[in-house]
Amino acid sequence: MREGNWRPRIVAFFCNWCTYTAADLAGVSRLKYAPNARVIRLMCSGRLDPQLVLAAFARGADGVLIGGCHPGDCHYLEGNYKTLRRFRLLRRLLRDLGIEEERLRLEWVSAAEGEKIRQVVTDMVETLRALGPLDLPGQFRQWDQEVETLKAQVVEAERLTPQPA
Amino acid sequence: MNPTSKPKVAFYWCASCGGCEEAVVDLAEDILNVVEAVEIVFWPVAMDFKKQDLEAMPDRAIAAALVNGAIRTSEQEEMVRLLRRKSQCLISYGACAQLGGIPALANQFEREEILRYVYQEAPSVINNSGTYPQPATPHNGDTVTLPAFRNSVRALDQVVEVDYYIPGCPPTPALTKAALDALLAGRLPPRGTVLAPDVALCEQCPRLESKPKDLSLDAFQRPHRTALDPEKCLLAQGIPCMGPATRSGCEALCIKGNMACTGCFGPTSRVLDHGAKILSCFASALAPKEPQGIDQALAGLPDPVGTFYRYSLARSLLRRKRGPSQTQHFIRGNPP
Amino acid sequence: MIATIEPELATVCQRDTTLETLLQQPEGRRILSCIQCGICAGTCPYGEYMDFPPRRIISMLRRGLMEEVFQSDSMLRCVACYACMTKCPRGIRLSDVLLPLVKEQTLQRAPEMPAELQRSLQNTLRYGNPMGESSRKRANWVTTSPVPVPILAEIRRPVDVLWFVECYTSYYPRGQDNSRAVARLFNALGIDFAILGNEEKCAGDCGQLTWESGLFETLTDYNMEILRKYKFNRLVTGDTHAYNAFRIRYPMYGFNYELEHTTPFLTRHVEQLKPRLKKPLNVTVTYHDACCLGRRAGFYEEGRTLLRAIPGVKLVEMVHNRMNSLCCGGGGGGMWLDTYFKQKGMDRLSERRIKEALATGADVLAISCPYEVYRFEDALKTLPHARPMRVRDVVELLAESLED
Amino acid sequence: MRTPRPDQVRIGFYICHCGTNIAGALDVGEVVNHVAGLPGVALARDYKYLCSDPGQELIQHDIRDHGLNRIVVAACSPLMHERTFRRAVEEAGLNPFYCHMVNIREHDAWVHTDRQEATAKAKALATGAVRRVALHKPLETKKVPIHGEVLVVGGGIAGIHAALILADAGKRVYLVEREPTIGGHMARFDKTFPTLDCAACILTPKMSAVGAHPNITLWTYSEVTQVEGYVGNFNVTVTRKPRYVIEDACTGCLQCIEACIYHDARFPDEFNLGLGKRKPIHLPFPQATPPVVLIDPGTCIEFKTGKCKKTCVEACADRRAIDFQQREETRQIQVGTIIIATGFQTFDPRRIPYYGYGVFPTVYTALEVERLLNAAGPTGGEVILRNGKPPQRVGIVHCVGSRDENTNRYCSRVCCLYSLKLAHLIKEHTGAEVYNFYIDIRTPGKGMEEFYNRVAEEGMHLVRGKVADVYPDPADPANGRLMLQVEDTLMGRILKVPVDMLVLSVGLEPRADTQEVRRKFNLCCGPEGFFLERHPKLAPVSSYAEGVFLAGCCQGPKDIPDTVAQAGAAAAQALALIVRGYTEQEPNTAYVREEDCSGCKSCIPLCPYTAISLAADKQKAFINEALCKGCGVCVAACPSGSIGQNLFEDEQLLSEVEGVLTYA
Repeated sequence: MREGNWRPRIVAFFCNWCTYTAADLAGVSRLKYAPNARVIRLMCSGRLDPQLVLAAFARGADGVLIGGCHPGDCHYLEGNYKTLRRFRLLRRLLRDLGIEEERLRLEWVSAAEGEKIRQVVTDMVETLRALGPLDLPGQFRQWDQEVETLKAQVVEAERLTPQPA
Repeated sequence: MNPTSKPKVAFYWCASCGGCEEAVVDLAEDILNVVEAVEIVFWPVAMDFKKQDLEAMPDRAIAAALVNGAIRTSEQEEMVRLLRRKSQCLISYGACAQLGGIPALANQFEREEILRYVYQEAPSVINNSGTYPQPATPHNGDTVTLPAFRNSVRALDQVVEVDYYIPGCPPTPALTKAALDALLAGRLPPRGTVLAPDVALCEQCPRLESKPKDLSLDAFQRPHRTALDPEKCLLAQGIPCMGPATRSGCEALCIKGNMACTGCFGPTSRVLDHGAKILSCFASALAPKEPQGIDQALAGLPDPVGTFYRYSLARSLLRRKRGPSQTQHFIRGNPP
Repeated sequence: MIATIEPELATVCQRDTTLETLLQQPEGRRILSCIQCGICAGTCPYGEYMDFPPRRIISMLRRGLMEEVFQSDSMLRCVACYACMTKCPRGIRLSDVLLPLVKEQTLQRAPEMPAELQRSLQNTLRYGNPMGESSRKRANWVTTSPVPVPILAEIRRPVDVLWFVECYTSYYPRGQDNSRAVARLFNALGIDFAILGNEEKCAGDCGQLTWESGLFETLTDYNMEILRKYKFNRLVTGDTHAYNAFRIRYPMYGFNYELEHTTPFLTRHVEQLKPRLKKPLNVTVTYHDACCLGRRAGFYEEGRTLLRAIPGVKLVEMVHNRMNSLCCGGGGGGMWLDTYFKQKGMDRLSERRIKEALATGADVLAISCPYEVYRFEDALKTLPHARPMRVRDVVELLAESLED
Repeated sequence: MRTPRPDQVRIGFYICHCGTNIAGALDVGEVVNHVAGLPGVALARDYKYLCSDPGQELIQHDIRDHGLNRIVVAACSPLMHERTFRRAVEEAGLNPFYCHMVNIREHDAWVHTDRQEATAKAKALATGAVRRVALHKPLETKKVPIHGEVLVVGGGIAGIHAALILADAGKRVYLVEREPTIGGHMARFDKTFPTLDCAACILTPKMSAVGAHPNITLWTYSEVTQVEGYVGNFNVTVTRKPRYVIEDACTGCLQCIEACIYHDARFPDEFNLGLGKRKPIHLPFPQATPPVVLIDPGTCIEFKTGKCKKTCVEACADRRAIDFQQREETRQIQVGTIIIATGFQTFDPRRIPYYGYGVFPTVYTALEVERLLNAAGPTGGEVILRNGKPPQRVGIVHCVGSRDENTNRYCSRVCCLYSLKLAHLIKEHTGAEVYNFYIDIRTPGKGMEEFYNRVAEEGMHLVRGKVADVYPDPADPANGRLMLQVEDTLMGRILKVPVDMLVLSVGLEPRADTQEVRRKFNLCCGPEGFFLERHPKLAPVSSYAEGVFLAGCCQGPKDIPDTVAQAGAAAAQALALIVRGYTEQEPNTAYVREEDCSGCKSCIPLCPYTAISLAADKQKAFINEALCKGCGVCVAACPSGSIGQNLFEDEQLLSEVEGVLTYA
């Protein structure tokens, strides 16, 4: 992160057949959009293990974008429905853990919808800007500070106390 | 106490219900064998030891320290650090030490909320003077201190390094004995191992046969509102059973009691986040395809965090509820 | 009514084609294929001053709205530089066919013709030259020639080359310089040549282009009759407009002689000439491509070849050269419309061209069309310039270098 | 093949300038410097064109000279060049799956304007890839055998041409056509531009060739109802609609039509777009292939009342071809590849009400005019208006339903030329004054500009301007004369042009059921709704479904020469697959770690390909590699983390997530 100039970080999990291809199309069409999304290619959005979503947040993502084929269009028949179901539950779970639902977004983007990539990414960046940084790594450090302070004191005390024979 | 040649063992109890201590006792006759084989040098719940006794020991003097309970206070931190220093092998005993356990569900709430509730708002409390526990209170010209109540509940290994884990709420006597036997025999697996089978519970489940191969759920059921078939896979009855995502080794005791697995053994070694995994499994098995139907089916899971992270919230990837920032004040609380 | 067209294009259009019948002709079909790209208007030196540049004329023609075009004096601004025709992607013979027909109709409807132009056309009809000089003095310049210039009526024998001198080179003093030079060069090369002398009349090119069809017919008939009186192998002229008339239109009136302009003619003899060009001129020269010789007839390199043959000549190019050359503004009647153009607030094309010539830093502006001497020398008088510049016909420079 | 331990990972990182495509948008050197400092990276380089031979050789030399065992290439989309680099890596002796690509062109350089941001993004993506590739495993590509049969869907000129090429190559072809005859749109055309040869003259020989070809199974009046399987092994269900005439028994003698109880043809004739009439039993047009009549149960008396004298059956006599009991039938076939040639539909000009189609009887679509011009058409080739008179003035409006944000944004490509063709033909047939109203005249293609020239020179009125209003001519309302109001934009004048006939040059559109077909065959559609090709330049006939190729106007508007060329290309691609005999599949299959599996069966119902079963003896899940398509749904859902997926392992993805987040 560049100092004093926070930019939302998005990890985007795109399915190979529709959304990833749409992002390629956006490129080929030279559409311009916000540079905040880091795309990770999956064969199907159905491969997206919720653990990866949580890991992305835990490792510093401000938002996670999932892109899959439109309902009925899944290259693997129904993978996107599985994604949708997990997504619905995961959003609730995140909400209950104090993470704004908007930080996790699921979009159906077909291979032809390069323009939609532009819209979705740009819109999501705006949403995240309004929400502000999630910065879980920072939050973890802050939470652990109470432990770290004590740890330092213990270490210091042990240094001063000669070890029993 | 005269030093002996027997390996020295310590037990300690942090934020827990006491069930783990009970489990040790539950070893029944086997406890005698253990006592025979080891020298118990520290066990505050059962025997009279003081912190100074521990401090007086040379570092790594204890062969194995079994710690149960999660870490919530500065005192617990201090004690486990001390134990860590004095022990060759630190064993996390039970779900709370391993995963945060039930106490870690408190991580869904801000410390302040908890204190306010416990000392003021709970229906049974009358506290007109608004007295709250303070880390340090002047008393008769002296200062009386209390351990600091931490912002988060932590698993043991989030505070000190842990060598082995014995899972369970509580661990079964069989697992405990097997672990202690291995310890005494020096037959220990690589450090960091959970001393239970690394396979999900279904493998041991007596109802596995009854689970259909084409499970598709229209809804989740609340167990207390459902007449449960004592023979049939609970998940197949719409009961959120954590068995498929939970490490086995418990002998499926809950299932045998017609009760769904709640996940106390934690996930397998391949899983980073217990809750996320079972969430994925459950959600994938739903039948509806459109948001409304999906939400309806999921209405039977009113508390996803409490269900999926009943024992493992402290060890989850997100660790706790992200709350408002006024917690800052408490985090800076002085240690005793 | 229209005259003719290049022999190879004779089928494109009939002699008696009018605007009414044009679209039924092969050339009319080309006009229908116009894609309205506007390159004609874009390349026209006076395009920005025209209400109806060629593209719009075609558009109006196809919609049957030509009367509006005739009401405008737009077409008088055409200097027949052939730029539009040369660049037309559809190959429409604008300057040859369509524009003259429009000009004719425009002039017929014009409430009054610019006086200068009217006088020139009247002079040409009455005296056979636009200056209104006596036709009996046409061959007077011959007496000033350092070499003998035979006149056909006098020598009464067939010659190889009939040299068609034309008006400007017969009457105007600077034009006579050109004629004397040609005579010297012919003499030096041992050409068997003769002129028509006082029998010659204007070939009529500009009259045709500004469209006085009666005048043009009169001149053509007259000149053809004279030519038929004599025997010669080829007709050579130093006047690009006469050359144009003979090349493009006279064939329709029975003209089938071999025809050459002096510049390519001399270029054909350049190797023979070279040893005689002894006197180094030590000048930098830039060459102006005359519209009728360059764009219209494709002789771009010949003038340059002759210049290179002269010792001490360094050749430099103007920004617009060869096919892209800028017109001097004298064609299509422009020679007699300077006052009119000025009234309309249009800049003079000769001045536009001279600026380019001056920018080359050349000492001499070489030309190959007799109109240009006057136009460019006048422009040099009105345009301030630090370095002196002379305007010389290529033949004058050749003669200058010729050993005595 | 070397399989180094993770601690021996030596990663080579390569970033491609792609000329200025990438290097112009981000700081390539900065990315190299950043990646060079990452753990495991032995070498980091940039190069002008990595996909070039020298670029690939550079990587190959480095693998040998520097002992590299992992390669990361930051360049274009992996969908473009992943195979190129994997092959290069393999040639250098490394397992190809030790190579990973980072997409910094389509996903970065081309879509961002801030150089610093684009550079930062490239660093992040590269870091993800470097982290990920360290955990890659050697894998082998899976080879799957291919069935030699081909299914061609659609019997227009594209399908016909593709089918004939494949059949001539000795392959069995199933040609399925929805209509009772093949021929498609082309069969309705009168003449074809730019050569003006008669459409039937060039089409019907090909149609008969299809009908007679021993290698072609022609199923008309049929539809593909289900497609299962994948490249090389498609299981296709074809439904054959009843035509109430037994195809094998009918000789095409047409005596039944003659004998029909209806003395006169009185029902709108589909083939002539309702401009002509037919009987309940009919042949769509004389050269219909197969030459088999059919009965329209909607108009046949026997079907409506059951009390017809069945004179048709009498006429058919002992050929006994007529069968009122015929039912819909289904056929199952197995094919290796599929060619989609489902064509287009013409724009319905009712959607632009101000042109008065369907309101004023003198307004026609271009396709209707084709039928009027055709000697075999309803008027015997006379251009006669519905009022029985030939037109003296005709207006042709170009771009109806094309280049218009209100209807279709794209250019339909063929309308300029067919409008010019119709102008020529109408003038030829009637001597009428013909006005073409155009936005731009677009005539690309061989001989097309010359054709435009020719028609222009014939004296067609070409008016640049789009007709804005059509209303009855106030001067002559009785005769159906229409007034067209248009700005001649080249002159800046409003023209009012009276015409007797208005022809609407309707654009080409995706067929109404495109979405249904797309789902059936797992295709993608472009923004305009036509089937999307894999790459507009490099894979113009490949679809996004492996083994399914596109031919003709279902992929986008095109003229007959291009359609035929594309059909040939699709046939060649299909043939290339069949001749090779197998396809290579990405080794991205999922697998169960047996010792970890609890046999919970959660994964089994999730697999769309029934690739997962429970090994009865062990009570463990088992994934049939041949059936697995590599979607990874089961991997994500396995509650105990016991299913892995090649190329998409949990730890690889997790490392990638961490990697892309380490740099912002």
